[in-house]
Amino acid sequence: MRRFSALIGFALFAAVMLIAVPLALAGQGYWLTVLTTAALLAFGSLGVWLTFSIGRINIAQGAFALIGGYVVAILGTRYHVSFWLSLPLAVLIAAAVARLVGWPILRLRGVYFAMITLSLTEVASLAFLNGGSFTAGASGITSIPRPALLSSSLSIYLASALLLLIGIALAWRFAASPTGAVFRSLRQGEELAASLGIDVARYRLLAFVVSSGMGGAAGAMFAAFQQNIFPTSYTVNDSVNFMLYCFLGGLQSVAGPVVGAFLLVIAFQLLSVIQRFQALLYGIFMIAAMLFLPNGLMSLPQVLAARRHERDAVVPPR
Amino acid sequence: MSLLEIEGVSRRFGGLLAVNDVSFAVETGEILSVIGPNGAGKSTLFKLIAGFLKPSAGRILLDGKRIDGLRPHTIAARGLVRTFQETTVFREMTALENVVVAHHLRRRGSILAELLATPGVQNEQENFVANAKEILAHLGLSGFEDESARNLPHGHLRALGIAMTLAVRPRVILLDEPFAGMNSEETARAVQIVRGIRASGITVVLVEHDMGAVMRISDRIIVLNFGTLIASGSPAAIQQDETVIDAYLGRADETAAL
Amino acid sequence: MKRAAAVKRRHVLAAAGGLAAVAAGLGRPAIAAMKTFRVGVLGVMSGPDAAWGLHNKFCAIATANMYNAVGGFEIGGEKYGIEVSAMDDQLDPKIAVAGAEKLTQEDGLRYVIGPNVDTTALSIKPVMERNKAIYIPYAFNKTLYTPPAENAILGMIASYEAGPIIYEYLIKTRGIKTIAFLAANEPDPLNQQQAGVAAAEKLGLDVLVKDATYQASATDFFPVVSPIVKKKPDLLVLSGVAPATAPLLIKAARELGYKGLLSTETAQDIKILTEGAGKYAEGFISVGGASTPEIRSAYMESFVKEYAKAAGQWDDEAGTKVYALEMVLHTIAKAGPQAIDDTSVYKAAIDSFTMPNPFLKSASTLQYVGQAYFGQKRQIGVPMVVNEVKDGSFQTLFVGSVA
Amino acid sequence: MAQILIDGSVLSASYALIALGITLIFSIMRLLNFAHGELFMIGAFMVYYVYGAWHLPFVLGLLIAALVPALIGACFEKFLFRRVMRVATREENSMLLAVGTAILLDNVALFLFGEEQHGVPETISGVLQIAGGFLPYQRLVVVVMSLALIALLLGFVQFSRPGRAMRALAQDRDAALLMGVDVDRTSMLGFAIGAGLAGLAGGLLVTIQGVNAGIGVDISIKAFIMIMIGGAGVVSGALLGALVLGFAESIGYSALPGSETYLLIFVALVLFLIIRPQGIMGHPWG
Repeated sequence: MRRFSALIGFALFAAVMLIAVPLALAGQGYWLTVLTTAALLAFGSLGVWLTFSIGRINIAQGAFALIGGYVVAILGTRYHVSFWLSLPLAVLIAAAVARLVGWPILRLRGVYFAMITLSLTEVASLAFLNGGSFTAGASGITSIPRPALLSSSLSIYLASALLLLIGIALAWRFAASPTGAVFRSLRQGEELAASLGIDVARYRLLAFVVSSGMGGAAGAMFAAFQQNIFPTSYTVNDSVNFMLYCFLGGLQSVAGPVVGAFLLVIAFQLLSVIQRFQALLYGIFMIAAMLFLPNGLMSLPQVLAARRHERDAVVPPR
Repeated sequence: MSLLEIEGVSRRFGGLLAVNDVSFAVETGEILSVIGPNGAGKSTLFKLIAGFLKPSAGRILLDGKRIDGLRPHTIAARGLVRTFQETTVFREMTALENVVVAHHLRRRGSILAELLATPGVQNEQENFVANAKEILAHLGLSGFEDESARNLPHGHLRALGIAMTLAVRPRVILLDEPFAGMNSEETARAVQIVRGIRASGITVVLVEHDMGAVMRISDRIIVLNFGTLIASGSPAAIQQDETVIDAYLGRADETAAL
Repeated sequence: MKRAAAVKRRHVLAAAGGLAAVAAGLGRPAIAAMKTFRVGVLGVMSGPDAAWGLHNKFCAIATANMYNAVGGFEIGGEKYGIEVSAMDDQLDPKIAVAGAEKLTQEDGLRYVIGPNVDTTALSIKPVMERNKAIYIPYAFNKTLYTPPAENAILGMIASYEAGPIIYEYLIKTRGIKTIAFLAANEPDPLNQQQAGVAAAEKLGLDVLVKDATYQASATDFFPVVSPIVKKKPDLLVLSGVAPATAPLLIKAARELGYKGLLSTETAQDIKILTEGAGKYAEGFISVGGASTPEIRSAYMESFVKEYAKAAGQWDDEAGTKVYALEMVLHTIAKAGPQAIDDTSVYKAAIDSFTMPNPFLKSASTLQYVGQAYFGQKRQIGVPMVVNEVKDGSFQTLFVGSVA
Repeated sequence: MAQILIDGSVLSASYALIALGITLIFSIMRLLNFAHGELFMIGAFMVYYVYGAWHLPFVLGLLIAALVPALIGACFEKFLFRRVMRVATREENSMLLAVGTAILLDNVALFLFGEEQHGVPETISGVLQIAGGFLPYQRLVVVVMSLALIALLLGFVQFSRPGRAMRALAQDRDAALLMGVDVDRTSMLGFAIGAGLAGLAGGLLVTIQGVNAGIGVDISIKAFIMIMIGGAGVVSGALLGALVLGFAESIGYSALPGSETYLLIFVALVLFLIIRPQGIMGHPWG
C-alpha cells in the first residue's frame, strides 16, 4: 500500500516535471534555468542522501561535481568528445576516484568522516587550481560546447529533469531493496552487521561510489549547461549545501533531498527581496529545525499530527 | 579433527597480555562455556575467534582451515557467528526487518536484479520473510514482528539478537553473556532456547557469569584467569578444581578489600 | 574557501534605502505616463564581496534618478523614464546564469550592467550572446570582448592596460630598473600578473620574480613575502590584490625590511589601507576611482549626492562605475530609438561614438576603446587616475588614458 | 632559514590557542565545533572595536574578546546543544546543529560588522632582527601571550577543581556523573572556555592579520586539520597539530609558491589518516 502511493507520487512528480512544467514555462528561460538548477542540485543531494543512509555525513559532493565538470570540460574542449559520451565517463571517473579514496576514509565515522570529506572538497578545488595547463588552473575552462540535442533552455531542462527522475528512481530502489536494508543496518551498527556476514567495507564503499558517481553526473550536466567550469565552481559551501538539502528535506525518505533542494532554490528565487538574507535564513532555519523538526521538513505532517493528537486526546494514550 | 580449534592464541595490548597462549578445541554439537573472573580475557578471546581482533600469535581453525586474520564477515560466511554482550540489534528497524537483514549471506540476486526487483529477488525476499517469521515464532517473539526494535523489552531484545544469528544458519554460535541481567524465570527460558539451538545441530560456545546456568547447560567448561587457561573439564570437575576456586576466591577477597 | 576579499562597508539601511528608491521611481505618475527604458544590473550584492555589485546598482540608480528628476532622458525626440532592475548573483555562476536568463528573457532587457568577476561574466556570456543583449562586465577576461563575442563591453580600465602605463611613469620619474610580481592564485590576479610581466619585459625592466603566488585565503604573508623582498626589487607589484589583502602584504614587506616601491593596478580603499598597514601604507601606488575629488565636475558632485541618497554614503571606489549607464544612454540616443530593442544598431554606433565627459572638470571626451587589446572597440574609455598614498590619504599622481 | 623558524613559531603559537579551544570542546562534548572560526572572528572584531576604534587599552580589548565568544559559547551549549544532544536520535544531529550555528554567526557578523577588512594599530612597533631573520615586536608579543595563555589553561585544567571536573568528563561521562561532577555546568564551562580561547586567538592575531567577517570558515578548516593531525580531544595532540601545521605553512610557503602548499598539506593529511586514523596522539576511533 505504501509502495503503491509512493509510485503514484513519483508518477505525479514525473508528469509535472516532464509535461506540466514544459507546457507552462516553455518560453521562459529564466524559470527553466531555475528548475534546471534545482533538479541538478537535488540529483547531487540524492547521492549525499545515500551516504547518509549508511550513517556518514558526506561533505565531499562538491569535489565529485567538480571532477564530473572537468571531465566534460576537458574532453569537450580539447578532444571534441561528444557530451553524451563524456557524461557517462564523468560518472565513471568520479566513481573511480570515490572508490580509491573511499576505501581508506570510510573507516572513519561521525565528525571525522565529515572533516575528511570537507578536506576532500578543498583538495579537489586546489588540485584543479594547481593542475597546470591540463586543468587551465585558476582561469578555468570556458566555452564548453553545448551538447548535441541540448541547445535550448527547454531541452537542457528536460534532460536535467529526466536525470533527476532517474536519480529518484535509483535512490528509491536502493532504499527499498535488500541492499538498502543493508545500508541502513550499517548506520545502526557496523560490528553487528559484520557479525551477520555483511561485508561492511564493501557495502559502505558501494554507497559512497554510487553517491559520488551521482555527484559527477550533476557536475557534468552543470558544466554542459553553464558551458564553463572553474576550481571555485564548487567550494566547501556547495558541499555543505548538498548536505543541507538532504537534511532540511528529511533523511527518512527519498523525497527529502528533492523537497529540500527545490524548496530552497525556488523560494530564494521567488523572494528576491530576502536573497541577501539567504544564508542567514539557512542558519536560523537549520537551528530551528534541529530544535523542533529534527527529522526534516518531510516529518512536519507527522509532527503536526502528533501535536493534534496530543491536544485532542482527552485521556492521554497509555 | 575438531570443529573449532584454538592453538596457542595470544593477544597483546601494548604491555598487557590479554590472552596468553590459550589452546582448546570445540567438538561438533557440544555446548562449551568459557568462564573466568572479570578481566580474565574472555571477551577478547571471543573477539579473536570471531575476527574482530587479530591474534598476536597462534592459530584458529574452523574445519581444519585457518580463520585467524580473516575479517568477521568472512568468518560468518564460513559458519561461525557471534552475539554481543550488550543487547545489540538494529534499533531503528522492526524485529522482522532485523531478522530479514540477517539473511544477507543467503542473498543470491545481483545489485542490478535487486534494483529492478526481478521476480527472483522478490521470491527470495518472500522466503526470507517467511523464514524470519518462523524463527521469531520459535523464539517466542510472534506478535512483535512489526514492533520497532527500539521499543522491545530487554529480554525480547536478547531473543531477537539470537534470532538474527540463527538466520545466518551458522554451524558454530558464540554467545556473549546470554543470561546477564536476567531473573531466574527468564534465565530458565533462555537456557531452553540455547538447548534448542544445540538440538538443531548448532555448536554453542558461550561466555557467562551466571554459574548456575553455566553448570546446568554446559557439556564442558574452560576457565581463564589473567588471560591464561587454568582449567578445563566437565561442570562437575570444574566445581572441584582447586585452582579455579582460588582464582575466584582470590578475586573475591580483593573485591571485599576494596 | 570563502574569498577573504572584503571591500567596503555596506550598510543594511542603505541597501533598504536603495530598494525604496527604485520603488519610488516606479510610483511617480509622471514617469508612469511616459515610455520607460529598463536597464538591468547583475552582480554580487550579498556576502563578503557585496560592495562590487552594489556599486554598480547604486550608480545606475543614481543616474536614473537624476534623469527621472528632470522628466526623463531623451531618445529620438521622446522622453524616457529610466528603470533599474537589479539581480544579485551571489558571485555564484549558477545563480548568475539564472539572473541573466531572467533579465534578458523574462524582463526582455537588452542592456545589463555587470557582472563583477570572470567566473560570473563568463558564465552568462552564452546567454547574453544568444539573446543579443549588451552587457558591461567589470571582469578582465579577454575572451569576453574579443570576436566572435560581440556583446560585452568592458566597463573600466583593465589592469593589464594600467600596468604598462604605471611602470613607464615610474621608470621616468623614479628611475626603477628591477621589478617583482606577486599575485593571489585566482583568475583575475594571475592574468594581471602575466600581463604585468609581459609589459615590464617589453619596457626593458629586469623582472626578478615572475610567478610568485599566494593562496587567496592566506592571512599571514611573512612566508610568502620574505623570499621576494630578499631579491630587493625597485618595484614590487601586487597584481590584482584584493583590498582586504593589500595592507597585510604591504605591512609584511615593510616589516621584512623592504625599501623599494609598492604598487597595484586595482582600486584600493584608503581607510582599509591606513587602518591595516598604518604608516607602512605611505607611498603605495594604486589605480583610483575615475573621479577623485580634485578632478570632479559639478555634475559629478550632484551625482555623488544622488548616489549618497540611494546608498547611504558615497564611496570613492564606485567612481569607476559612474560611466556605464551614462554611456549606454547616450549611445542609444545617438544610434536612435531602434537601439532600445535591437542591439545591432547600438553596436554599429560604437565605433564613431564620442561625448564630452560630464564627470570631469577639465574638458575631455568619452569614447569606446579597446581596439589594441580586443581587436574591436568593446571598452568604455574611462580616465585612468593613478594615486599615491600621502599622509594617510590618496593623492592623484597622474591621469592617464588607454587607447 | 631563520625566517622560516620565526614564522613557524609565530604561526604555531597562535594556532595552538585555536586548536586547544576546539579540542577542549570536543573532549567534553564529543562535538565538533563548526563555529570555532566564527568565534575567532568575533574575538578579533572585539579587539578591533575596543582597541582599534574606541582607543581603549588593548588588554581590555583582549578581555572582551575572550568574554563575548565565551558567553556565546555558553549560550549555545545551554540553549541549543544540551537540548539537542539529549533528545537526538542520530549522531548527525549535533553536528548539523553546529553547522547551523556557524552559518548563523557568519551572517550575523556580516550584518553587524560589514564585509570590510579591518586592522588595528600595532601595540608595539619596531622589528627585531635575529640571525638574519625579521621578527616584528608585535609578533613577539603574540607568541609570548599565546604561550602564557596556553600555560594558564594547562594549569587550570590540571589543578583547578572545575578543570579536574572537565578532565573527568572528557574521560568518561557516566563515571564523571557518578563522581558527582555537575555535568551540565561543566559542559557549559568547557564550551565557554573553548570559545573564549578561540576569541582570544582572534583578538591576538588581529594585530597581525586584521579581520573581516569572512575569515571564519578558513580558520575552522585549519582547526579541523590540526585536530586531525594531533588526534581529537587530546591536549598534547592539539599542541602537536598546531606545531605541525604552523611549520608546514612556513616551510611550504617559502619553498612552494601559492596554493600548492595547502594542496600538499591536505594530501599529506589524507595519507596520514590512512595510516593513523586516530592522529598522532589520539586514541583509536571509528
